[in-house]
Amino acid sequence: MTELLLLSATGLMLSLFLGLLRVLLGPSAGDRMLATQLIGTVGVGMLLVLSVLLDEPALIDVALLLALLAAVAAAAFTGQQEARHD
Amino acid sequence: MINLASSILILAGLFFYLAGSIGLLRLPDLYTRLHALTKADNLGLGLLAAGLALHSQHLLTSLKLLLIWLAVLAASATSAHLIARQARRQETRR
Amino acid sequence: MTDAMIGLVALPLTGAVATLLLPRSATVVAIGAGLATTIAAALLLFGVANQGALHYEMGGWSTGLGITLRADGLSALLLMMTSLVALAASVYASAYFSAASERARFWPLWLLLWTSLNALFLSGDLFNLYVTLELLGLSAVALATLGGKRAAAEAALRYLLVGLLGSMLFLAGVSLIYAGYGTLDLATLPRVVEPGPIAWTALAMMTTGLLLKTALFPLHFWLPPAHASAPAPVSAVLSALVVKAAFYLVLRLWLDVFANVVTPVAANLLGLLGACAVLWGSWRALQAERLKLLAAWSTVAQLGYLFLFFPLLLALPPGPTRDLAAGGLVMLALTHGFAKAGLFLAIGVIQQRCGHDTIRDLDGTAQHLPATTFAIALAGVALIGLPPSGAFLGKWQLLAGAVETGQWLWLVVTATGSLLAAAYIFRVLGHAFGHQPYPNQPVTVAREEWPALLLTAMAALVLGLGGAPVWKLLEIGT
Amino acid sequence: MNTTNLLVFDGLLLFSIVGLAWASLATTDERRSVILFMAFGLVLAVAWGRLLAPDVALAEAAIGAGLSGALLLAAVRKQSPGSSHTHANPDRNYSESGAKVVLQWLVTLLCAALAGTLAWALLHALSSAPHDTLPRAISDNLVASGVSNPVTAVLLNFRAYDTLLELAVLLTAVLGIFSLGQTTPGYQPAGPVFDGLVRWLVPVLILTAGYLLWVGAHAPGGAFQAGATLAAAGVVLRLTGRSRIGLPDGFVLRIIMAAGVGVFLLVGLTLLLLGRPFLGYPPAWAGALILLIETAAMLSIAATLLLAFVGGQPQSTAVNAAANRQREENSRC
Repeated sequence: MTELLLLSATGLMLSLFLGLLRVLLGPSAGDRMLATQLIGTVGVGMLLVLSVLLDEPALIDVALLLALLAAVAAAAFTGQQEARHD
Repeated sequence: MINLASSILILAGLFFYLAGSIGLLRLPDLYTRLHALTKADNLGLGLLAAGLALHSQHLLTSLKLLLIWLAVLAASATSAHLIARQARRQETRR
Repeated sequence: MTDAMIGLVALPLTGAVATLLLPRSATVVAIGAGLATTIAAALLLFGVANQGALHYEMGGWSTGLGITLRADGLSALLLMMTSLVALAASVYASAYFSAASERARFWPLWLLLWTSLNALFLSGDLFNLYVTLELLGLSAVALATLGGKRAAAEAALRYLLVGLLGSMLFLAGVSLIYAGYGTLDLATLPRVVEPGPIAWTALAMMTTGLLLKTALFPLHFWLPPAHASAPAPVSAVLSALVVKAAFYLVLRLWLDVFANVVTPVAANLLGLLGACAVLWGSWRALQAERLKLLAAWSTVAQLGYLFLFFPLLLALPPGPTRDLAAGGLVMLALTHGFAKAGLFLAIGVIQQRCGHDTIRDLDGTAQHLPATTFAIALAGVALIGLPPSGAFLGKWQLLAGAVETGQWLWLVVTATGSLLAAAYIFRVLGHAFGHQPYPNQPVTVAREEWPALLLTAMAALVLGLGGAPVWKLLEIGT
Repeated sequence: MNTTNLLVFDGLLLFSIVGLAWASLATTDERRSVILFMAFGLVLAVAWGRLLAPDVALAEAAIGAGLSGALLLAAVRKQSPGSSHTHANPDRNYSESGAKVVLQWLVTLLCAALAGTLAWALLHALSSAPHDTLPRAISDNLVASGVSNPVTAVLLNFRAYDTLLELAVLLTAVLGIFSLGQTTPGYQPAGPVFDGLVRWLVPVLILTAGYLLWVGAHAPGGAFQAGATLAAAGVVLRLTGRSRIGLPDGFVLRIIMAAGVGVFLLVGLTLLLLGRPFLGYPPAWAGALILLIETAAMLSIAATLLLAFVGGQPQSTAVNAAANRQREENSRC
């Protein structure tokens, strides 16, 4: 099981890097925001895996907070766009 | 038995994560990328969380994992909609 | 007596919360809290004089685990000065701010500033000191912006950034100390600190941060605009107390905590910077066109004198001569605190009554506001260092120490600085006296003029004539 | 488990942190920079989790990934209203004079020298004998502190005085923000989809804040994390055009602002009157008193962060209603 979780953690890291590449490439703000959304989800996944790997249940709380606040960040981004175009 | 099931779920989750990220990078425009992202959010995290919940076998932990998944699901659906609508508006404006 | 230590922090803090919740009666509440705080400071001074150094373990947790408050002769004296200056400035402020909205904004921040000063002088813990520095810096900046003008906002922004940079440097030093020695307690550290990379780097970073906050040449650039554009009672406290608080920490670190780490070369560097501050500050004060700017540049110069003592104190062997010099340093700091606060309040009166503070156009001020002009003259006596001011005693010890250790340079600097101070003070007084008849009453606007008069009299007369107990109190170390 | 197995993961995590930090600073486009910074916050939260510091990870998640992203986006919006193309002027960045470049290099060199000195001293500090007296003292006294989370024990009991003064710092910050004047009217009212998000997100955030506050006694969490989460709920409300952002008016708002310091002082002084040391809780009561103080602190912290987000004193309700009416009329056209 440990090996599997290690593999998932590293795999998620790969996913993170692909997302980062998209953030850097863009080209539009929407693309970047999508990629940030992915990075948030990847971060949540990583924290969940780490919480089992390192035997630290509190990391699940961190993941929960991250998940909720990723929504706030997306809301801030799109809210800003809304305000701009209406 | 449970271990096997949870391993399979975690691996499947990882697969969708990677598929989603590759899609986000390789697909040609915003709308198709949007489609790829939802694979990672919905399926990737969902399967991963399900696998970990099986592994932990605590009710409270499983509930938290479910909540996390639901939060990400709803947030990604909403923001995907908003991002798409915004992109669409910019197109029609041009 | 230890309850007085709690009172010194809790009373102004309670006052701050109360003035925030009761904006209509804020002035009464604030003056009441200020009076109570001053009584606590007096109680603490008597307590230290009678019982020796005091300490209080917060929350009942032993030193090391919890935070310990400490008061020795030096901190008790500075706390007393803080309370007297702040109380006088509070009385003045109650007349200075007329609009209700201004008062509602001013009093909570004012009492928070007072809290931070008291907490700083009482703190016996390095991290706690960092927190008090943050509170001090932030409340001082917020008060400085109350002037409401664009120049004030710009100066305050620079003040904020300088303050943050200083705090960050201080915090970096503190973390280094904790990583190296595993304790933050000021009384434990002198026993464990030893010369080496950790102590050198930590002391250098903390000192640089504090020198920024105390505005020692060449880090003084932010002070004149910030102090000159703040409201008068705020300027008084900024110049008299806030920069002193950072200076007090330099003194504590160099003479107590890191006593076996500092080297004569480093102390000479501080002395040289102090000498530059004395000459440059006095020169700019002489050229200032506005009274407030003159007072602010004079602060830069007066802080320079305090740093001249460092090479002397390091060169003198422990004994009565060194104690006399240390007492002279504290006497000079106290005198400057009272004199500069009084000077800023007096300038505030002139600014409000005459509508400006341009030195060239002061003609006849002596006839309109005799008491205020007298206060400026008294402040001048203290700033120049004429007898019987406390500054005279302080400078006397500075000169005696310079002769004793053969460091003649400081003698020349002190003499030049005093001459320049005499020049800028007499320039103001020369403009202030005109040819109009004097009014029947010397004090024309009581609530505005008395605070300045009392503060400057304290500096020019009381400290000089009755200052002997200061040296006795300073023998009470931690 | 053996942490050396995570070596590859750690290396990649480190690389992504440094890369993101560099990218977000090197970017000239403000909006891209902000998005990169948000990603940086996300990765940093994971890193704190990896370092087994969930308290810090919670704070980083709340502040770094959530609030500061929203704050920075709002700042960028204020700076370039109406258009994202105004600052996309490539010439501006290349027309810098030589002196400025030299100055930049000097500053860089100075920073590098400073960092080098710090690293050198830190190396010495870490290689000197380990000091475990304080950690041992904390674990020895944990039973008497009323909570079982050592971080909360230090913050709210052993070094409660520090926290009291920190709350005073926050109060000062709010008062300073108030002197900046009143806030500008908020955002446009949101569409139905956005409103749907808000309808579930805000209650869940409030519940989470309560959970973090409660859990802080025995696990990572506490007033700061809870306050930041609560503030995030307010930010969401602000984004939907409610410019009161869930904050009350006048007197009640002032009570909330002062609650952290006020309750802390009240507890401390009451104990002093009862013959105990200032802030010296009786062990039997410590848990309850800490929860009381933390609840008040959470409200103050949330209010402070929110007021910092809107950047001024919220407009009074009357003005606000008028503005809303005006806005509705505008949107009808």
